[in-house]
Amino acid sequence: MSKSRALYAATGVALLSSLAVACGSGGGGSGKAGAKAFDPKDYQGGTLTVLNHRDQGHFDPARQYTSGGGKIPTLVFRTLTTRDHTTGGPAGAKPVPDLATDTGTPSDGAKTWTYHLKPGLKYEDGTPIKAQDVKYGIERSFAPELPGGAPYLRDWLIGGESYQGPYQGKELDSIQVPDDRTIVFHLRKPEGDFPYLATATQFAPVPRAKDTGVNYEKHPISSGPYKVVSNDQGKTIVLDRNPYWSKRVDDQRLAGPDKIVVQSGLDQSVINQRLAASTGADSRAITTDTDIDASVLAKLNGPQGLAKRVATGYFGETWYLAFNTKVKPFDNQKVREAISYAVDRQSVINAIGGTAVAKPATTFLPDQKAFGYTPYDYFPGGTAGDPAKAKQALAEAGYPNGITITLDHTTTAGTGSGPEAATAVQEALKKAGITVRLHASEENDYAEKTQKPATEPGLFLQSWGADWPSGGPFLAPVFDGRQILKDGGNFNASQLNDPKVNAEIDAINQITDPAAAAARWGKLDADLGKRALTVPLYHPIYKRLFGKDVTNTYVSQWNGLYDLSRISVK
Amino acid sequence: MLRFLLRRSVSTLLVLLVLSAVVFLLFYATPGDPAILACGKGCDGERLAVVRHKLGTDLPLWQQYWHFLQGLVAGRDYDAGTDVTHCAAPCFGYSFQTDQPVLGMITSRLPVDVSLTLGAMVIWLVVGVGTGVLSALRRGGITERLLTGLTLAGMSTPVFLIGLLLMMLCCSWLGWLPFPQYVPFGDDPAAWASNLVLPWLSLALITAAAYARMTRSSMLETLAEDHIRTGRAYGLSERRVVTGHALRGALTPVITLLAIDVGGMLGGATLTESVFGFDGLGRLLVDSVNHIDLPVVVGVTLFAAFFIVLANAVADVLYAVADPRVALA
Amino acid sequence: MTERLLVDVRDLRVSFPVGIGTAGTGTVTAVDGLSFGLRAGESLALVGESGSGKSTAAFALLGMHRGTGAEVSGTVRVAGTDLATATDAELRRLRGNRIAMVFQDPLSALDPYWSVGAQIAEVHRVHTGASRRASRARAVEVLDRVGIPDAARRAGAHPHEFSGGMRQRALIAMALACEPEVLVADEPTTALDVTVQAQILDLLHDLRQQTGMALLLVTHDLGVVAGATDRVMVMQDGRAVEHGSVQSVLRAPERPYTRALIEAVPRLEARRSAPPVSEEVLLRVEDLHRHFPAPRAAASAAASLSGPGQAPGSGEPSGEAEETGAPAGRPAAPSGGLGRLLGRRPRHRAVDGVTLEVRRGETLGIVGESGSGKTTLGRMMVRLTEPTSGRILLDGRDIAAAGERELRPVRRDLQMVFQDPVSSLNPRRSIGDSIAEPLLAGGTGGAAARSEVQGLLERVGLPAAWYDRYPHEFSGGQRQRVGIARALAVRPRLIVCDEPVSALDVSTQAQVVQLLGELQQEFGLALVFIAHDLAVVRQVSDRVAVMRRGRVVEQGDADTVYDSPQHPYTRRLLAAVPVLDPDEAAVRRRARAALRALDRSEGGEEAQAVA
Amino acid sequence: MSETATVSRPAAEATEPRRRGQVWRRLRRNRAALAALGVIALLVLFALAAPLLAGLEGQDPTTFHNDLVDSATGGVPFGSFGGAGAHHWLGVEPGNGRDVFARLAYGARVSLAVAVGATVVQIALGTLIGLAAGLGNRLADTVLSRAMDLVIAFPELVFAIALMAIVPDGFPRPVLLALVIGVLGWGSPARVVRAQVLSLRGLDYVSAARLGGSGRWRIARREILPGLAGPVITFALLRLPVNVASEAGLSFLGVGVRPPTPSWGQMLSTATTWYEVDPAYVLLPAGLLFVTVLAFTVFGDGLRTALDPRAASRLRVGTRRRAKD
Repeated sequence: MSKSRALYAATGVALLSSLAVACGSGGGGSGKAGAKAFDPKDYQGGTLTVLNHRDQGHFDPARQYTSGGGKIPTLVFRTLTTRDHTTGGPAGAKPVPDLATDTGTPSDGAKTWTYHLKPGLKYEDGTPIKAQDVKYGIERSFAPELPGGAPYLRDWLIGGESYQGPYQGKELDSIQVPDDRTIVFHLRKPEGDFPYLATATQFAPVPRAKDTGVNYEKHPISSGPYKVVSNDQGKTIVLDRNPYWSKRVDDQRLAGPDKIVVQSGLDQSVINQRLAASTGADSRAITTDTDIDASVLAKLNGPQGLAKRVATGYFGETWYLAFNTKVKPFDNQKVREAISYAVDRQSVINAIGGTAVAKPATTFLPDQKAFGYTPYDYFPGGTAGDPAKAKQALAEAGYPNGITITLDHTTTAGTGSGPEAATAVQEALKKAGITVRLHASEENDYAEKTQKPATEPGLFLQSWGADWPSGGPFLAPVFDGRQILKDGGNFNASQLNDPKVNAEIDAINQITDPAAAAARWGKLDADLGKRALTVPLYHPIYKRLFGKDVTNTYVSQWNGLYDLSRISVK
Repeated sequence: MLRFLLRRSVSTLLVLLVLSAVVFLLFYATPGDPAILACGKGCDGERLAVVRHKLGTDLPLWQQYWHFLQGLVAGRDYDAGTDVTHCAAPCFGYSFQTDQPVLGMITSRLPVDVSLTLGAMVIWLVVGVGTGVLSALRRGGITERLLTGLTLAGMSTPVFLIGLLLMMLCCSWLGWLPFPQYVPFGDDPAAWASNLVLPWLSLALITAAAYARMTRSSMLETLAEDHIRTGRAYGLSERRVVTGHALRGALTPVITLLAIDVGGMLGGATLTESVFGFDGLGRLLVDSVNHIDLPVVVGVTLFAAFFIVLANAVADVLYAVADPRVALA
Repeated sequence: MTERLLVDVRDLRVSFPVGIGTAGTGTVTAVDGLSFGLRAGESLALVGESGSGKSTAAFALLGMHRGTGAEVSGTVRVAGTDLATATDAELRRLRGNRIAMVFQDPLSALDPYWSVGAQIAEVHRVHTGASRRASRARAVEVLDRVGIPDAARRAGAHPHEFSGGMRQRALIAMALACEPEVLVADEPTTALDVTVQAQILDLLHDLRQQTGMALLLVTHDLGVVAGATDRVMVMQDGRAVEHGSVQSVLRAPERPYTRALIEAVPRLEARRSAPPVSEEVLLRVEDLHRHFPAPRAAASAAASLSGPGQAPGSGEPSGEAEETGAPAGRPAAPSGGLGRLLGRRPRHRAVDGVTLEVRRGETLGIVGESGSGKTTLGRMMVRLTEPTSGRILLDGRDIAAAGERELRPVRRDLQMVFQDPVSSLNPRRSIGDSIAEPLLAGGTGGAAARSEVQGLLERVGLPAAWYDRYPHEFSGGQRQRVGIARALAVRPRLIVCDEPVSALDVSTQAQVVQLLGELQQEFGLALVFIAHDLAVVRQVSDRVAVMRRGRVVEQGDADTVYDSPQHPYTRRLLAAVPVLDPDEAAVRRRARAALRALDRSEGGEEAQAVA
Repeated sequence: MSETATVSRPAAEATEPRRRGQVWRRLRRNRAALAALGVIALLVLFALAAPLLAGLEGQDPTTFHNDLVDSATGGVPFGSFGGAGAHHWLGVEPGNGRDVFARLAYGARVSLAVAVGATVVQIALGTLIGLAAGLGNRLADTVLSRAMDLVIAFPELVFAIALMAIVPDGFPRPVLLALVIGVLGWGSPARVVRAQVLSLRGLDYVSAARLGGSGRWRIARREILPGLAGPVITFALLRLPVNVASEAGLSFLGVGVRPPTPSWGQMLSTATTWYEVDPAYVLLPAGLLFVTVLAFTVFGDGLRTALDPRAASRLRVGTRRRAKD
């Protein structure tokens, strides 16, 4: 389950993860050539600075949302599996073993998963990592005191829905540890995607003796190449080498820089200015969360050679107009179709930064193979919208003289759910005789409101990103009628509850072959598309600047972030 | 003096008390439930209740307020479920968002505002008072007109505007200075200063205009006073009259204004911080308002108000020190 | 070298540009062809009403007009230096060194931020180049010379810690610091009480005798002249109209203007010639008290600019402030209202147990120096100020504690004429409206009120057609007439006149006093006439009460009080009153010296109230 | 902070005779103030005639022109100076191609209306509360004075942000802005009014009215209120530019008016990302904002000088007279 980046950005919950089709940037002899042509030994040392807009948030493995991917957590928390860091290509979307010897052995029709730990793993204090610690780490994430993690563990593990964490003295029996290096998970139903889930930080080991509850994040015990030296409330985090980590026990991470300093809370334009200027320490800086803005785009091909310092990536994410079919007139498919025809995707894309950072979307699934992308465009409006067809549909719907509707959006500027995008939609619909009133909310308020069926508006801007590169987590939360959550946290905005759709989702979940599953997901998406339950607007393109002395940069397409574990600074 | 301090302390406390109550009330009305935000996705009723209880938002408003006051005076214990944390007085509580102690969040950002304020202060004092004195002495001349025009222009420029333009000019077009980022003084004093030049300038130029104006009118007023005439009538040189007699009287109101301005800025220079992307108290406040992070909002507001009220008291003391006619009672 | 003129002024002309902001739209000639000379040891008084150019002329002696935009022509030579051609440096060497000036308002003339001694020492140092220590010693020396007790300690005090008289002494000490040849005193006693005025004038006289310096005294008060200078020059509209020895000018004035001036000076001997009045008591105050919180001086730029602690509407505290050391005129702003909860400040007893009565149709004069509580008493009589305790009986009914509603019926009986002709009229209402206000408030119709007011205007000597004019179009005397008309509008039985003429020129004073007398006869009014000027009070009063520090020290029939004063304070007051006869003035000066010697032997110079 | 300190000096010279004609004559001699008045008139005209002017240009403030911006570079307008030309006099907005001239004109309406509204609220509240404090009994005065101190001690911007955030979106934003800025800013006008009332209340002509039997409200209405006009008008005029800047600041921070309603502050806020590639888009609203604030400041200043010419006449030596002279 995952959702709008913008919405969660503010809550400080770390972002999703997803597919990878790593496309190298052009930077300093790295990029396309991938890891092979690059000798990290030449680039050991130095300090890497990360300039970020959003806070790192809770630096507790139990409280991170899924893996945090290539961001900071993967440098400190090793998990049972991880995404493939070693390659930048589409193969990067594959889960690979990390702490475990393999990506897991399914049994009982994918309802039981068994893992064995590699030998010789140690924490930053030299004590050995045990399977019990992995179990304890997962148990912690059930504690209500440590909220923030993804709900998959609660939904999948037997007894997970009622387990309240280890602090009340209870263990979760569906995780068994027969010996120090073996861990077995018992699931309620078959989950072929379990190896993907095992990349989440909840699967990082936590030594029970060092657990300080809510204060653990001040000094989490590292199992990765770096340890936390200081953590100023997620604003500034300083990482130093973990002396008990070596490449011998980790084939995924290169850990080039000696030291990594993360500065958060910076203004996005400031980040871009600094990276463009790339002077002093900023020449060894990157950002993991700020896309280039107009000022950079416009001088990309200028004399500064900025074009060489941009890393581009595609993250599985879709921004769309969400309909609540329980609210008139959006219960009328013809109205939804009219809006689909009328939308001007070019305007929306311009509103968030132009063709360099987004491409128009007509399908709900991202246009990447791993998701099972199946092209379709049932209500073609071109890039500028088709007001005539829209008017026609509207007339068919019984509104020959136009209609007035309300569009909800957030107050956060520059995002796909922000006022600019909303205004772009408003303008386009105006041409089709649809008068749009805008209703803005502060983004936390917006999240709360749109995620509760009782308060959900009829039409609003929304996005969905993948927790891992597979069609399941992309479609199920949005279209599975059993996932309509009354108390909040609902992402099935259309409130579709079609037994046939539900059954199809269950059926695909049993497939353990990713390719076969992807084809079925694509088919399901294409079927759903005919119902005009959403108006897909665009898929984002991630373009990020990095300092001139940074090498081996590429944007992970699992989550659209730089992979810090392979980066080097001159 | 002692009585003044006592009286001032009590009234300061009262002001802060009312202020905190107003802030509590105000944010109680804010839409959005901090518990849902803190709890994350897929948070069901039971877990939500636990989080609410942990945050204390399940209690009625007055109880929340009472606990807050208790924490301030005597410290309070936080039961985080996993363990009990004692937050020693003065306890502003823990952030809903990050679970960090509010006091720590505030003190960690304070250096930014202190750096901003003090550096800017030096500039605006020199520029402002200098301009004011000069235009008072050159009264009626072309210099004065020019200075008055500049002063009015300075006063008319919103701080974010001048910051923006300065950055555009110095960093982007001319490339004279790096794009400002805050470097702690302890890390690298030179970098600290060079990064702060533009924020200082934009804060200072605007404030300097107000000071120039004030100094000028206060200087003119003092120059028109009878004792200045006395000085002239007794053969004191113009320089002596100005520096020895007029300036002192003219600067007394400036000193009090200075205390108040500095007090206000220490509590957060929101717009300046915003323009330059500095992470000071102002931004902390704006962020926490956006995130309905009540403990942080209350904490920063009280801190800011405390500076202002304190500055008022300091202004009074300075006034009394500067002006022998004034006694503190 | 007595032949040489120390000060030689020939055909002096001073004119000021008029118009604000841009260059002059015209000029006003303040001094027009003035000539006079002054030798060592000589003394000359420049006398004239306000606007006669006397101060302007005095300032010209120090070259003070240089750089102000004023045009100065003619020659002014001081101690051999031609001020027109002197360089700035020469001018500076002259000022304070060879010619020194004493100003009208000693509080504002001293720098409030510096100690008195330091200011005097600075002047000495600038001119002599003496060491800091030597200048300091000189400052103490001259302070002692002008009669500041404990001068060595007092030199370290700031001006606000001095009483008015002591400040003027300090200023004179500053003038003496470099032993100048010429002393210019510009209205040196105008801001002072009569007893202090006498001391200062005596001091100037003594100093001139001892040092042999020349004295130029600028004053509006002919009475002051008699005892202070040898020669007098009367000025009118920038010109000298009469010039001669004090004896000849005062005894046999040649010009009608001079004569008018002299006649207008109230004389202590002038008695009231009015028919005896009834014994029936109209208003009686018994053991009346009014206490104010002592002025608080914590100023705060941030806090409210005018604290509620200042009793608004009481004229007295500002006068009082001067005596107790708080700077009058500066906003003394208390901060933190909570402070009031934390203990009471000491109380100042403005009126401290006064008992007296006003009879039907009579004039009761109340005299006293500033801070004596006379204004507060007057305001309590008409219930503008609430008494702290005591009784006010109007026709036997106590109105001391009456609320505004209960007071309404008696408001019409008790009216007041105020001192300041500027602030007593609303600048935004026509004078007719201001006079008609009580009628309109009382329910009289607009047309009826208008004709009634027009009648009143004519009665006080103003054209009825001026109904619609605004106060700024009137002179001080005319405004005071308007104020009287307003008081009369409701046909009161008692009018309290609080210093009704003290802000007016002498010639106008007499007219207003006369008008009041006429109206009293015509309307059968009882008047309470409050003034610091003993002569004026005697002129108008049937009975007199003398106030000092909130108490009535002596009261009785006017002639009795004036002719055979019982209380020593009354005696001292009377002795201090200046007289027009130079010989008489000399006699009185000796009498005062004797009285002072007596006081000193009794310990402490009482009149010099020290903070 | 500083603006409160510089304007809160009470006009104690209320007793000085002052005629409208005189003030106007003084004002007329102040060329800068006259020029400022002219600029203000132009600005008001610009705002009032926004639909007309936009119509004249053939544009409106909301229509997108995707063809006029280069999407590949994030939406930089084609052409120089932000795409200015015959059809779009001042160019188009980057990103969406809306007409800058039309938006500036419509934005002027918002900026001026909000500033004027806020000033009216501030002055109305301030006058009411200041009057009540100045004329009320001791308790009322103490309570209200403390309230003034409190309001002035409020970190204003913060409260504005908070208030703007908690009011639901249905409420018209410009009205809300004016109310919020107004409600947070009554402290200093109240102080000025109270001080003025206290000084007026102590004047003899008020005492005379009391003696004449006028009731409290009659006195307040007929004797006190007219005396407040001068200082209050001056205060309002000097406050206006501050409020223009406040509106711009709040919109700059993103809590002001909502798109598509144009506002200068909001345009500036968007412009921050464009200043390197489309400086015109920064300079136009910035210049307009600057000129507006400057014009109001200069005019307010001129009016204050015209109302209080003492400072000008005071310097002359020897002509200053005391009441007793």
